[in-house]
Amino acid sequence: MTIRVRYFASLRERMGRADEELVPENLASVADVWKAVCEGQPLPENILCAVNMEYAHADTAVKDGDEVAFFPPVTGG
Amino acid sequence: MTIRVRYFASLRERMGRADEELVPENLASVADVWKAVCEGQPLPENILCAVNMEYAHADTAVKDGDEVAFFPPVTGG
Amino acid sequence: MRIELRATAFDPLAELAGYQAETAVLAGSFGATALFIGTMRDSNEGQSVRKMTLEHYPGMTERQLQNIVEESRKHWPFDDVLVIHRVGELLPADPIVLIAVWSSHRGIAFDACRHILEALKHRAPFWKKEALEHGERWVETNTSGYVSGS
Amino acid sequence: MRIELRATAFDPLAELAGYQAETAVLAGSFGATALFIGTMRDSNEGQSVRKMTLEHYPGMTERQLQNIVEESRKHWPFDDVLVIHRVGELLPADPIVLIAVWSSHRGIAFDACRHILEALKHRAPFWKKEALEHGERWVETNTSGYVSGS
Repeated sequence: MTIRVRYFASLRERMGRADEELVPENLASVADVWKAVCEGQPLPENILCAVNMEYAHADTAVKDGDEVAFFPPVTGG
Repeated sequence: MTIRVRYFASLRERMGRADEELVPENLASVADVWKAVCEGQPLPENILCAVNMEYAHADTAVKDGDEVAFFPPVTGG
Repeated sequence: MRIELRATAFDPLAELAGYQAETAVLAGSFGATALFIGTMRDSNEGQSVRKMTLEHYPGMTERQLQNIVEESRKHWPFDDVLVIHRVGELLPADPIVLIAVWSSHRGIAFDACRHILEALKHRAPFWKKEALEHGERWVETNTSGYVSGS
Repeated sequence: MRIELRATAFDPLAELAGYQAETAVLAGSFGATALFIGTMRDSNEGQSVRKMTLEHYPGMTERQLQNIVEESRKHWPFDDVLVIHRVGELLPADPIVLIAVWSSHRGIAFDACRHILEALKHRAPFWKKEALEHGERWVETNTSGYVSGS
């Protein structure tokens, strides 16, 4: 099993990819996932995150099989 | 010249007429007009009045040629 | 801008489409349209209503609607407005009033639309008489448009 | 109740007419319909905009819209609701969003419609990218929907 990580909008462009899969070793929280994909950086305040399509926080727990998403503030409507 | 007095809705039905004309003798205000058509009664609080199609009060002045209207609270929309 | 009284049934969506087609020059500029459509209910205060007659004060009604719209536009500088209100005989589900406000700012569109509706309910000279199963009655007063505690 | 994403242009008034025809059983009962239509503007922040792309998060967007509508209905117990939101490529004047709320109480219809719009703007995963005369840019944040001092 893996954790699927997804990026949207300007963040997707900055990351240069729309998604990737991580082996969930040492990944207890959303912040850990971000560090794993961003070379140890802390999660920026202006990046929103979701776990399994519900809004989450940096310290929301993640587990094997979860989908974790990162994206900029939303601008619909 | 005269003052034209108009009634609407339930008040029109109670008065038994839609309008009438008054000779403007001793009619200085809306309250005077009401007294003239209602046998000396004071203007009830729940009756609205207008002079020349703008909302008015019991003590709004009236003059020769004016149109004075009395009606119950409005219920449009 | 258009403010109109109608003596016969109207279709609010067709009116809107027609008005927007006439004013198509605005189409890319406004961004936000807030709308209210009031329709006749088939019951009121626990009794079923067969028919309704909307009386008005020709001349004063138009003037008060104009005053309300101009006053709203001073507070909320919207781009355009359409108000249509029925008079005469209505059947259940017939549209009574349409208020449409166009603006580049959604808050302005919403606030102006709501203010025009509330002001109309309190100040525009219209009176509703309901025909019930047995007999008729005048509607005595409009209810509040605001939800307590919200 | 219907919540829908659309990948191609839609006509909000035709959608409303169609939805109301399907749910005609409600016609005499609701009394108040509050509507909001958001359309693409041909300029933003002083620059003219040729085209817009609306990205979304398939699955999460639908779920968040559902959450917003259910939460609103708890606060404002409306009768029915229709929400349609575009995704994909849009041209100036194209409708972006339609929100319609039906209720027997006009305050409930207005408040729920506005709350759904504000919640959607702040929480539904949509992102706008604008194509300008030269180059493209992501819209960074939604403006406030409330008018200061009103």
